[in-house]
Amino acid sequence: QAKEQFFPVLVYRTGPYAPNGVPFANGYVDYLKLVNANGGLNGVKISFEECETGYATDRGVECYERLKSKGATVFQPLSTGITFALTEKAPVDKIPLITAGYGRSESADGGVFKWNFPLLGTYWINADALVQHVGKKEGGLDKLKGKKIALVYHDSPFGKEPIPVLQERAKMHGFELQMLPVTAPGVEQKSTWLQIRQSRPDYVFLWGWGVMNSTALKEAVATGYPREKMYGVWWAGAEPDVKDVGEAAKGYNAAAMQHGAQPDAKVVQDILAKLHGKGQGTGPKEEVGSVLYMRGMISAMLGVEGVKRAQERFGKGKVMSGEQVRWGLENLALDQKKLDGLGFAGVMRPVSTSCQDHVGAGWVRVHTWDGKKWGFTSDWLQADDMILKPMVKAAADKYAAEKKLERRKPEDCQS
Amino acid sequence: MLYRENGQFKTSYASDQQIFPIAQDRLGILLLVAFAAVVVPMVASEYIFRAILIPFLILSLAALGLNILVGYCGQISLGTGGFMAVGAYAAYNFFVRIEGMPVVPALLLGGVCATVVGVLFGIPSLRIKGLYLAVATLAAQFFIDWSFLRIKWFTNDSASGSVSVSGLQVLGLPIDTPAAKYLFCLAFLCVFGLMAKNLVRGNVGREWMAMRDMDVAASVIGIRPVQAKLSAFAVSSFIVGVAGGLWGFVHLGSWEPAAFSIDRSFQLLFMIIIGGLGSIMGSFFGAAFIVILPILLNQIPAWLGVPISTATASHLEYMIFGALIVFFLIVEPHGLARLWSIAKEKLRLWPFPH
Amino acid sequence: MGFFLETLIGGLMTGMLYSLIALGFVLIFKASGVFNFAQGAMVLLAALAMARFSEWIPAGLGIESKTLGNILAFVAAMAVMVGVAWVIERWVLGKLVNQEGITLLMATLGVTYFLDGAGQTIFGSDIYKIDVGLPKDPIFLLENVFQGGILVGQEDLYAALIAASMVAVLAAFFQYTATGRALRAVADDHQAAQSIGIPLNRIWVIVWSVAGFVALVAGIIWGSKLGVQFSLSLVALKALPVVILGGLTSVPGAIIGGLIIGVGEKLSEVYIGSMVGGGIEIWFAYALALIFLLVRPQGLFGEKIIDRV
Amino acid sequence: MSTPNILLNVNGIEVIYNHVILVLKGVSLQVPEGRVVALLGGNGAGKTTTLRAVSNLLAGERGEVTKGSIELRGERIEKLSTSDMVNRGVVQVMEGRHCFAHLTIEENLMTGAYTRRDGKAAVAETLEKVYNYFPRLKTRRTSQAAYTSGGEQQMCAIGRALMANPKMVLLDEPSMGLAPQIVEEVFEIVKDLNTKERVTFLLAEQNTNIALRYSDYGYILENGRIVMDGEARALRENEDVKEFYLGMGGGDRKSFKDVKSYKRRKRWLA
Amino acid sequence: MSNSHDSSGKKIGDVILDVANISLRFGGVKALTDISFNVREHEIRSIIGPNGAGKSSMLNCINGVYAPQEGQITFRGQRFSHMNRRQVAEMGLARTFQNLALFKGMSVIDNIMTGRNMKMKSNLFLQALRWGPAEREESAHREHVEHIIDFLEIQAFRKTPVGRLPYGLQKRVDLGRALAMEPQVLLLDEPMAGMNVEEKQDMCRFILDVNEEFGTTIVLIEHDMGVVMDISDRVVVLDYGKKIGDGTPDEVRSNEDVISAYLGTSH
Ligand SMILES: Nc1ncnc2c1ncn2[C@@H]1O[C@H](COP(=O)(O)OP(=O)(O)OP(=O)(O)O)[C@@H](O)[C@H]1O
Ligand SMILES: Nc1ncnc2c1ncn2[C@@H]1O[C@H](COP(=O)(O)OP(=O)(O)OP(=O)(O)O)[C@@H](O)[C@H]1O
Ligand SMILES: CC(C)C[C@H](N)C(=O)O
Ligand SMILES: [Mg+2]
Ligand SMILES: [Mg+2]
Repeated sequence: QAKEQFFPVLVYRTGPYAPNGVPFANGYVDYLKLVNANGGLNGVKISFEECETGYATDRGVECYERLKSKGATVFQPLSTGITFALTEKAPVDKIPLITAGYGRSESADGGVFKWNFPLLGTYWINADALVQHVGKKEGGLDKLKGKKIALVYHDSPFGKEPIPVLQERAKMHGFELQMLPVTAPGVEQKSTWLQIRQSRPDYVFLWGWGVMNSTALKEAVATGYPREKMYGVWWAGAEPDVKDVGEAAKGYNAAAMQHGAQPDAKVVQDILAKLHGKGQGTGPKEEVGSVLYMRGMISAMLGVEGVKRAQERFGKGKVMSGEQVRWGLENLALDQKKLDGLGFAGVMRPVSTSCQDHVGAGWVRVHTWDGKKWGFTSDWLQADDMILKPMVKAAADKYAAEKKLERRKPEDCQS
Repeated sequence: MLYRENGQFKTSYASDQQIFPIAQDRLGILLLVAFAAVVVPMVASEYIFRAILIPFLILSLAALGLNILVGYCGQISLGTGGFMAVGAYAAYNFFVRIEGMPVVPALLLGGVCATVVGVLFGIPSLRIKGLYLAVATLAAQFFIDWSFLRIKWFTNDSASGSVSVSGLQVLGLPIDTPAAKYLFCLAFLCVFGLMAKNLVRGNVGREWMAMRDMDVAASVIGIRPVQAKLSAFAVSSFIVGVAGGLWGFVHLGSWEPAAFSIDRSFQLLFMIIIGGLGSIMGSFFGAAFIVILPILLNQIPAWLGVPISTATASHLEYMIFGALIVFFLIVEPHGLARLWSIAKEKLRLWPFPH
Repeated sequence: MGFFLETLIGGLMTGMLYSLIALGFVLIFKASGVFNFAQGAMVLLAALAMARFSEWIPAGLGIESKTLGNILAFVAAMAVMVGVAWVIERWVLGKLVNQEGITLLMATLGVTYFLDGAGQTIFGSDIYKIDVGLPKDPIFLLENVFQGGILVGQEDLYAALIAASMVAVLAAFFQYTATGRALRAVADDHQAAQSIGIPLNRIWVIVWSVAGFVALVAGIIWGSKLGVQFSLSLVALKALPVVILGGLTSVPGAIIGGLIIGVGEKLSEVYIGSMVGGGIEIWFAYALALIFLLVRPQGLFGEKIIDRV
Repeated sequence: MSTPNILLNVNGIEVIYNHVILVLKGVSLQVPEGRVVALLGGNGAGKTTTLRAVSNLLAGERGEVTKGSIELRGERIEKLSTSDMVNRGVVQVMEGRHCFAHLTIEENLMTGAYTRRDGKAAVAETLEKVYNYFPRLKTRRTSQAAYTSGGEQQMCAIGRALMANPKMVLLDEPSMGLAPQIVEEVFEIVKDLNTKERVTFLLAEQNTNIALRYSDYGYILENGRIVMDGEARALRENEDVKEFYLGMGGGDRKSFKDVKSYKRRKRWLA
Repeated sequence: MSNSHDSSGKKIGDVILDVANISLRFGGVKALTDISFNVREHEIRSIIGPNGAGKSSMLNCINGVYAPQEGQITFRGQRFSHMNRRQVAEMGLARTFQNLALFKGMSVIDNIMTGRNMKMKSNLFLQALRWGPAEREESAHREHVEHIIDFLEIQAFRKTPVGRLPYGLQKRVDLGRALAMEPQVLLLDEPMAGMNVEEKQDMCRFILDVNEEFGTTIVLIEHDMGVVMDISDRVVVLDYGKKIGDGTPDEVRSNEDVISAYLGTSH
């Protein structure tokens, strides 16, 4: 029996969120295949199995239990709701969770959340970067005074995540925050947009996922709200969100979790050549390199690199356990050279995690839909740690108190 | 041994009034409970516990509660998810806000809160009937969902609206292993199952059924509609509320209102219809069908080693699941419980047909 | 004031769109006593069929004209819906004659799962586009009276007109034709209807086909508004309060109910919702229906619930 | 076997409900064209079940014919649907009225003409005929059927069947709940249709007395089996029939007041 | 207790139920117009009349299913302008229904047991636990119900769901349920419809037994004139919602109005 490192793949290829879930899943799986095609993890083959969650928490938990018993060593729940549920279970089972760009924002604090890894960014980072960006547009954060920002959000833990940061920023800069929840899945937004038409906010932040995003854009068209003033979370900035709105969505912006749609990236070309070229690709060829496909790929890469890092310490060519992978994730050191080697040049920036910092890098760009494709329209942005750090710490401490957890000791960080 | 009723003469009404008048049935149930309490914990894997047995037990309990309302009293409700949520969040508040509150009383108090809310939303049933009532109860579902999303106090001011509990223990014994959780739920289910069975075969149960079958006639023989209907709402929501508490505390550990969404309400309703309206046993059958079948279907391709994509597999799963629902309804419109009793009836007559 | 009117009109338009879906429920309920849980799935299936055929047919046959492509796609999608009707009669309802309403409802749930699965298997689960040329841009009325005018969605306006005319035709059909009467008879008592020679199987195929047609129209309109993908089937949930408010058995009730719900939920969300944190429209719609039902338990125009000994 | 003038031939049928309840245990009977045949028997004998088997209404009750055959004019009909039967001119009046509750009396009657293809005028004529038979229906024509009295509903059910212009009617307990004169009238109608329009009748009746007066032939069904059959006249004279079905054991009709038997009372007291 | 079968030997008491000037309308339909009659204790009082005359509606007024627009009903000395169902039941009035209003999903035993609901006192918690008193109560009432089942000779069907019983037996169960209430006055709406002579005889025997052994007052609606004339003490005749006759069977039988409206000449 050959040695295999098992990767569980939680996906949603059916249901309301499928249009967004599918490209992500395809990218994720393609990357794993690519790793295998390139010889695996220092000789260890990756085996993987998909499990359909439908973005529903209870099914996600079932998938977790099922795949866990097959030897999973790192989970990516692909839903903030599922992440919340698994956060309780992971420490017991000693399996790390990667929640790249989602999940609980306070889990950035590795001192409390030993098993959570919101790599590359949390919603707080995302929200903070967007505020900075519009601030810049206005000519300085102080110019936000008296302005109004409407937050149209998915009425779920995911949608509520950015609220504390936005409130904090609103207090700091004196802008008004109008909060407009949208009931999941978000197909009915008429009154939301009527309210927007009435209150004429200067910016609309769209914290949506799935069909909610395209619906929001259509309603914006129908009520004549300028798309240029709309900024989406990084889950609201992909092709399925704008595809069937087409031309009308032109000018709409969204945060990019570092990457955008980058069909020219080397890793994408590799996949096209080594997998799709041989008919072993997942999903349609045309979608390879699209935003969510890229995100899936990157997420998979983070998991893979976590395992590889662990192997560096615990033995190359061995199958890693959950605890070992956890260490790998906590000690990620993906410098630019490594990234370039993996084919991610121009896609992302270095990531390095530590015991305290489970994010690794909080870089954000903004990209804009030009009617046909997404293109970057901003410089690199970075969340303001002065603001976020204390918030993260406070929230993590609150969690620790509730759960009667101790902060990790320095020696714990060594293991 | 042979399944025969003959020769078992009842010498008193009390003996005829037993839950399971046939000796073989009594034995069977005893064995089943013994099996569930002793053998299962020894053999089941963690996955079976966590992903199948625990959800099955809890949802059976909720289905049981709902069956009292819908199956016995004839008041279709689509607010079950909401009542479960009330049970869960109320229990949560009792648990975290009152220092040293033990789990079981917290869960029961959660049930009590669900009862209050259930009765409140049951009041329209005095006027509204059938499908109209069913849809109207969605008002409860959505309102409750909304409250837990919006009113921060209920979630102990958690920013995301998601709450979690940990460190459950009963009389000093921690409930942390899957087997412990399983037994904890099993105990609840057995106790409530027994009490529910007692209720439905007693006077209260008959009043409920009378309301369901023909309310005018029921009122003419002196049954008070208000009392009968609201008591059904109360008992049902209590059980449903406790099940909600268990779902949150034991199964999920951490949850958000979406855990008790309208899908859950529908799911529970489907369980009791497929299982058998007006049958305690049916609640279990239905829960098994709806919880376990999709999981099995989902895994069949993997077992067979057929390489089909997840998407195709889950679409197929939907199709097969839908087809099976229709199939079972055609075979027996009154649900699996009835199918079961027909099978028993045949067995009883065997080998002489009819 | 301008804003109030705008919300009002927006509510009315949305209401009409709900009516379109509600109509499907009413139709089947009235004609067979079945509360068709699968209505949402039918809308999705019809929309998926329409969206995909309008890609496939022009591509396959090399048709340039968009109109022709759409027409052919419509015909093909309708054929699919008739097929569905036939299958449902043959394999589901035909075998459940004379069963209780709740059993039939459950059976339609099975159908829902089946259609959801089948539809996505055949037509895919991505997001697709239907473009039948409904104009998307808003128009502004009374610009001289109110600052900024009153915004009305053109697309909504067309949709409302289509919905209204379909309702008018169907209402007349039920009340005034012999077939309409026979359908109502079937809803009352399957067995008695059979006993006087009403062929349930044929009737059901027809009714479900008509419901399929309604679903197709609803699917096209909603689909061109929202894009075609799974969530379209959830719109059915918004039609439920409409159906019960209007009365399960009343075709015109579907319209009136739709208008009341549409207006009620939009006004409440905008005026009350903003005070309590928003997101109230869904439960408000149901609560509104509930309040109406307390006064009239059979809905505004539903047939009185018969309660006799 | 079927001779040309046997319209309906039921041959040793067995009926099972719900896969387990065996109700008919080999029932055979013949109905000659243009005759009135009565099917008699106590509660639960299986009369209704027999009629349902003929009209193919069993499926809805989850019953099925498991043995034997049924022929209409020599054609096997077990596989047909009820509406096929109606199209062949066989209509059943169901026990327990089964009016369409939400439809008015007139709408109920008009639906009865659903299978008619002979034009509006002809249907209107039949409607008039039915109103003539049952004037009470005419006065209640705009009333929803659910809100009419029991007897009115019974008339409506019979009238509705007649609207189809049937060749053969399966009448299940037509007299139930009707006032005595109306009962008499219903049977007069039967006779009328039978003689004038040569409509064949198979009627299940509890009111043995009147049924035998108006029919040509009778079958007595008990416990799912035919226990006796014969010309109506002969049956009326039969001593057993007199005692058990006509209530005239030993000659005259006994007063209902005097039928109390000591044995039963004693049991009640015990 | 009398053992005479003759009505003259039976103790007929005072008026127990008095119906005065009752009018009932449904929209334009006048179901009852100014009806007055009374019922004496221990008697068998029949109501007859053509279809749609208003007989069932009359019963419905008496036990509170319908609320008449005009008139009063006096029952056991208490006067009501419309009756409250529960209260009426508590005061000892029970009825059967023309169109079978049984609880279809329940067994024969359970149907009859529901008739005892007002007499069962133990509360929900006791019942849930089946604690001593609840268990004892259930058994005691069960015993009573078994007597009724024996009496009506439906032992074999005890556990059968009533929906599966043939029509005639369902009527008996309906009667059984009413009897279980141990009523003082029993209203019977066409209890013998759909029965053959033998079964009618049985039914008559049940009715007479109840009447004689327990002195239960009976109000009977029936279309079988043989039965009505044989067993009733007095008869009311309704036609189109109006009272057209009232008296002993013999008086009614010879009343011209009654003959032309209802009995016809053939009788
Ligand atoms: N749907 C059913 N399911 C189960 N058993 C049934 C069903 N219908 C009838 N039966 C049983 O079949 C037997 C015959 O019933 P059927 O109705 O044919 O009698 P019947 O002669 O018409 O009686 P009645 O004069 O009372 O109408 C009865 O014992 C009855 O319990
Ligand atoms: N709820 C109601 N709504 C409208 N009309 C009614 C209602 N109840 C009874 N009626 C009408 O009142 C009249 C009397 O009905 P009722 O049922 O009392 O007649 P009945 O004397 O019992 O006749 P039968 O012998 O046919 O049972 C009928 O014409 C009936 O249609
Ligand atoms: C892909 C998903 C993780 C994004 C989703 N909106 C969530 O955070 O729940
Ligand atoms: Mg019968
Ligand atoms: Mg009557």
